[in-house]
Amino acid sequence: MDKFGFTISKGRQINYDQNDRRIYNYIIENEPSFRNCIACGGCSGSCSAGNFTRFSLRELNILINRGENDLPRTNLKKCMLCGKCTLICPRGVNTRNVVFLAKQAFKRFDSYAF
Amino acid sequence: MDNLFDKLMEDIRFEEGLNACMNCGVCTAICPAAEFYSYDPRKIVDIVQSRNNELIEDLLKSEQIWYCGECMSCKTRCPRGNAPGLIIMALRGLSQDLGYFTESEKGRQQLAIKRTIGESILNTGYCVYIDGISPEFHPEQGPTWEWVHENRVDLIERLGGNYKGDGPGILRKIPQETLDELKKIFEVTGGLERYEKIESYSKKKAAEMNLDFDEGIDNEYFSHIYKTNNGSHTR
Amino acid sequence: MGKHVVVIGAGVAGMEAAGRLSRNGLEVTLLEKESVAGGHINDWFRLFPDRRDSNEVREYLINLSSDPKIQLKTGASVDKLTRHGSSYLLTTDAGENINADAVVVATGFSLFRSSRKEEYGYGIYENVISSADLEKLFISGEIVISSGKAPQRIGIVHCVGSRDEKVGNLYCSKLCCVTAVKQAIEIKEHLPDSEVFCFYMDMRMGGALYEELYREAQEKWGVNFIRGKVSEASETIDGKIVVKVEDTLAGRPLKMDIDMLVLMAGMEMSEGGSKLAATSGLKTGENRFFASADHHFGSNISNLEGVFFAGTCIAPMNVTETISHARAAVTEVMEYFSNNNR
Amino acid sequence: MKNEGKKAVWSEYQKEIADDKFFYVRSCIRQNFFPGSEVAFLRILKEVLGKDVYEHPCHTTCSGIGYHGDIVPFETAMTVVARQFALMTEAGYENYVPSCITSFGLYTEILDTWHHFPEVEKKIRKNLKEATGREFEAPKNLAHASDVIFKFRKEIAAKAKYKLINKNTGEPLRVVDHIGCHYAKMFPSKGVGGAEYPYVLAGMIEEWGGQVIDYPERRHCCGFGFRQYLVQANRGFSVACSKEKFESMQPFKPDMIITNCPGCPMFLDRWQYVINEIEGKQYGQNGEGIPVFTYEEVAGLVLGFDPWDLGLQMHQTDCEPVLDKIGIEYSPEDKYKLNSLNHSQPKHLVVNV
Repeated sequence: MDKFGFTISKGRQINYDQNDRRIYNYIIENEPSFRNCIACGGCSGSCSAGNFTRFSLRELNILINRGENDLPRTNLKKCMLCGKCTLICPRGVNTRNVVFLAKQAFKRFDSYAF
Repeated sequence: MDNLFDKLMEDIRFEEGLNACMNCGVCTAICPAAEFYSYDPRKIVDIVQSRNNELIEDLLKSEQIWYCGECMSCKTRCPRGNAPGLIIMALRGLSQDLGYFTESEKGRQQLAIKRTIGESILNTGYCVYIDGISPEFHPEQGPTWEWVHENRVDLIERLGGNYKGDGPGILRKIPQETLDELKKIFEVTGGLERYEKIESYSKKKAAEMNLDFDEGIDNEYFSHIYKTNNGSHTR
Repeated sequence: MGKHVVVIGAGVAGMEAAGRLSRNGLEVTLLEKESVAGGHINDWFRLFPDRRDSNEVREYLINLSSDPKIQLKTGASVDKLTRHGSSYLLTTDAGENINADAVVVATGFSLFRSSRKEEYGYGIYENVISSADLEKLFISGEIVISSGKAPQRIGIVHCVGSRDEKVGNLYCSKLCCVTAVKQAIEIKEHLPDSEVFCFYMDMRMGGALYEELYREAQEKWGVNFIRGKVSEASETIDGKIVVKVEDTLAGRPLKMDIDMLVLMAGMEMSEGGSKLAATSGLKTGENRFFASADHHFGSNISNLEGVFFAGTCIAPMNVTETISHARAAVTEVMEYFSNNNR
Repeated sequence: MKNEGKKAVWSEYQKEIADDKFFYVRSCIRQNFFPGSEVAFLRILKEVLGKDVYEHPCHTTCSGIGYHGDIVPFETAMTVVARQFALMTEAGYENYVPSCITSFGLYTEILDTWHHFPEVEKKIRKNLKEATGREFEAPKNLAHASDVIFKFRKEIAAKAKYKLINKNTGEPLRVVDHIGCHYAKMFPSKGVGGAEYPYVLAGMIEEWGGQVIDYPERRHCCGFGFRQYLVQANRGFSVACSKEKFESMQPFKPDMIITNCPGCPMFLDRWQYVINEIEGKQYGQNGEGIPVFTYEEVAGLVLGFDPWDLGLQMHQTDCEPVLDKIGIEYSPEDKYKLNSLNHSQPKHLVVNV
């Protein structure tokens, strides 16, 4: 840094080949309906927590699927488990259980568990 | 308040560069800037096509519009014939016209480009001229460049150049009459006006930021904008 | 009646039309540029949405069009179509002249030539293939890449040559999304341990049982769907394909190594159709397909009296729609003759 | 990789390139960083091929770096370019050959704009007349200098002293080609071979005996990005782009890189040094780095020009490994020789002695 006045930027692409997909795999093993998400946004549109915070279950589903676990790890806490999303999901995803399982999975696989 | 979308439409590159976007992301997928900056050209096009004045104003004041490297890889691929790179150029132009560029760290850098490249064009007739590419400002050029720079008179002669000489040839002196013509072109076409706007808005911003502001590159404000990177651009 | 109809093209539409015309007592000449009848269906292994054997449909069509009143001429394409009084004279590329009281144009579609999307490297990178190539692999019963091994990770690119100004096709080809899902499932049937990724812009599953198939692909087969148009493919030193796409739902660019990339080639006006349009005066529309007289109630009717359209020569259609459209063309022909006889 | 597929693509992008009577326009960056290349271009065209090339002493920058640094408005850039066209017209030439890719891209963009918006061209004509009193004709033929060398690649091969072949193994050298983004990405039909598989450099490599290396990040930008390099705070992005390319090409063991853009060879050359300084990583074989050349430097070497006449001593990444592989004769002690009075050497070499 001192010599040149800058450091070499790191890429921010989703590197699917290197990402950790254990969280995702744990969820689909125990809640197969998680696979049926079509990212319609019905869940996040109706989300009580999403009204006040940057919480989106749709986004969380996608990120966990891709093994991009950093945001979901912290964001999961914002869910109040009210279950509105479960009522709305057109693909019958048991979203409440997905959140439970995701929390479990982070505890199980993650050294930075909450 | 002005309708910013209409103002953008006055730029021919914007008119050329924006057709209906379907958010396919082909531009972002190939964009070198999206790979290293928190930047998504798809979203920029989407904001612009929303014609939402507030969102466009935010954009003009944002860091985002300054991440693009104008490589135009996006233009090659867009299935709707859009050119996000050209849209960015229009946004940057308007941001400078309205003085919004000083609201962002990356935008403020326009003064550095004006002071280096911009003044070089009018003073030498070259975008860059070897005398100004100093090893102090360009340590990344490496030790060989130090030698080149130090020995430029002899080296350019040895290679068959015409350093500061008359007539044609490499690094020749551009005649004063030619420089006068360039300056006149800048005057007639709004180039000088752009330069002056960059200067005056920057001066205002420097005062706001409590930084010394002077001509040339040896002052607090220049040094600040040239070197500052708050590290929040690549998240 | 003794009327004679020439049907140009012996694919699904042409065979269906010929069969129905002969059942109505008409003499039919069925022209086919290839050496056998059947059209694209000959190259397809199974059909969506129920993955039935394509041979079943082909056999139905062959039975239907095997009638003494139908004369099938293969290896014959039409060079010229000119009106003579109330009938038409067709000249084939072999120089044969055929008279027709009415003509059914069933020239079908061509699959988009995938090499035209240069950035995907079809014809350059070994393991980039088209949807049609994959069907051949299904027929052969073995899905392998250039190394002779089975692919572990397969990518499927939607909208290749469709919805794309760069190749001059603004329209949606309509069948590629469901084909992608069908093929993804078939890959998983062959290679249960493989991972399959569909890269799509929109999932256009607007047909009977299509959406259900999409859901099955997710639920039962674990096919992954990533929303983003693939920007480019390239080849690594060990023959893998690197795909660059934006995961638009995550809002970030995504890069992935893939063993085999399958391009969902769209549908275009066939070459034979374009040639016929140029020599006959039949009108074409913006998308280069033949232009019907009316989008809603005249889709079989052309700008030339006595010349009718059947099937995908006017727009992308699936087999079900093609068969219906061909039957509708026959209705138009019958009505044309009965009006003219009055 | 199937070469026939590429040939099919190349055949779709045939570009008309003038044969003689060129109006040559210099590049700002190349005059500073690769003066030997422009000297070599003129030497090859005039002395080796016997062509008429004219350089007007009063031509200037096209203002392209300012334009893409967004400090120069489009209208200004168009009028500066119109002045260059006027010089060509006044000198009686019609075939415009810029040495710079940014310029080439800008000219292409301007001509395309004028084609679609004739009222803009009218306005620029008025601007130019008002500012300088000059009038112009648009070029009849616009070709980048690398297009011209591409056109004469066979003539150059016929007069070649060396081939891009490893003299010890007899194998062709493995050459990475890097095309400047603005060569064809904006207007694929204006580049030899199009945007996806440009043939302009690949054609030279093939003709001169080398083997073209295609690697995953071949089409990626070098990272110049105008403001991204021009301002120190942004250079981390610039170097990261080149790093991505090096990482991607490294498994293919390239012997050299050849480029047709002014900035790219400088960045691909310097960033190897910077990456090594910051991360201790040296690319290339045996820790030697991957030598980077302009197309004129390669043409000159093939024709037997002295490496130090070509200016290869200005490279940060040493070019000698390639010279040795080909078997090019050169005098190591003359590398930094300037004249009888100046015996200086780059500092890092002096320290090592």
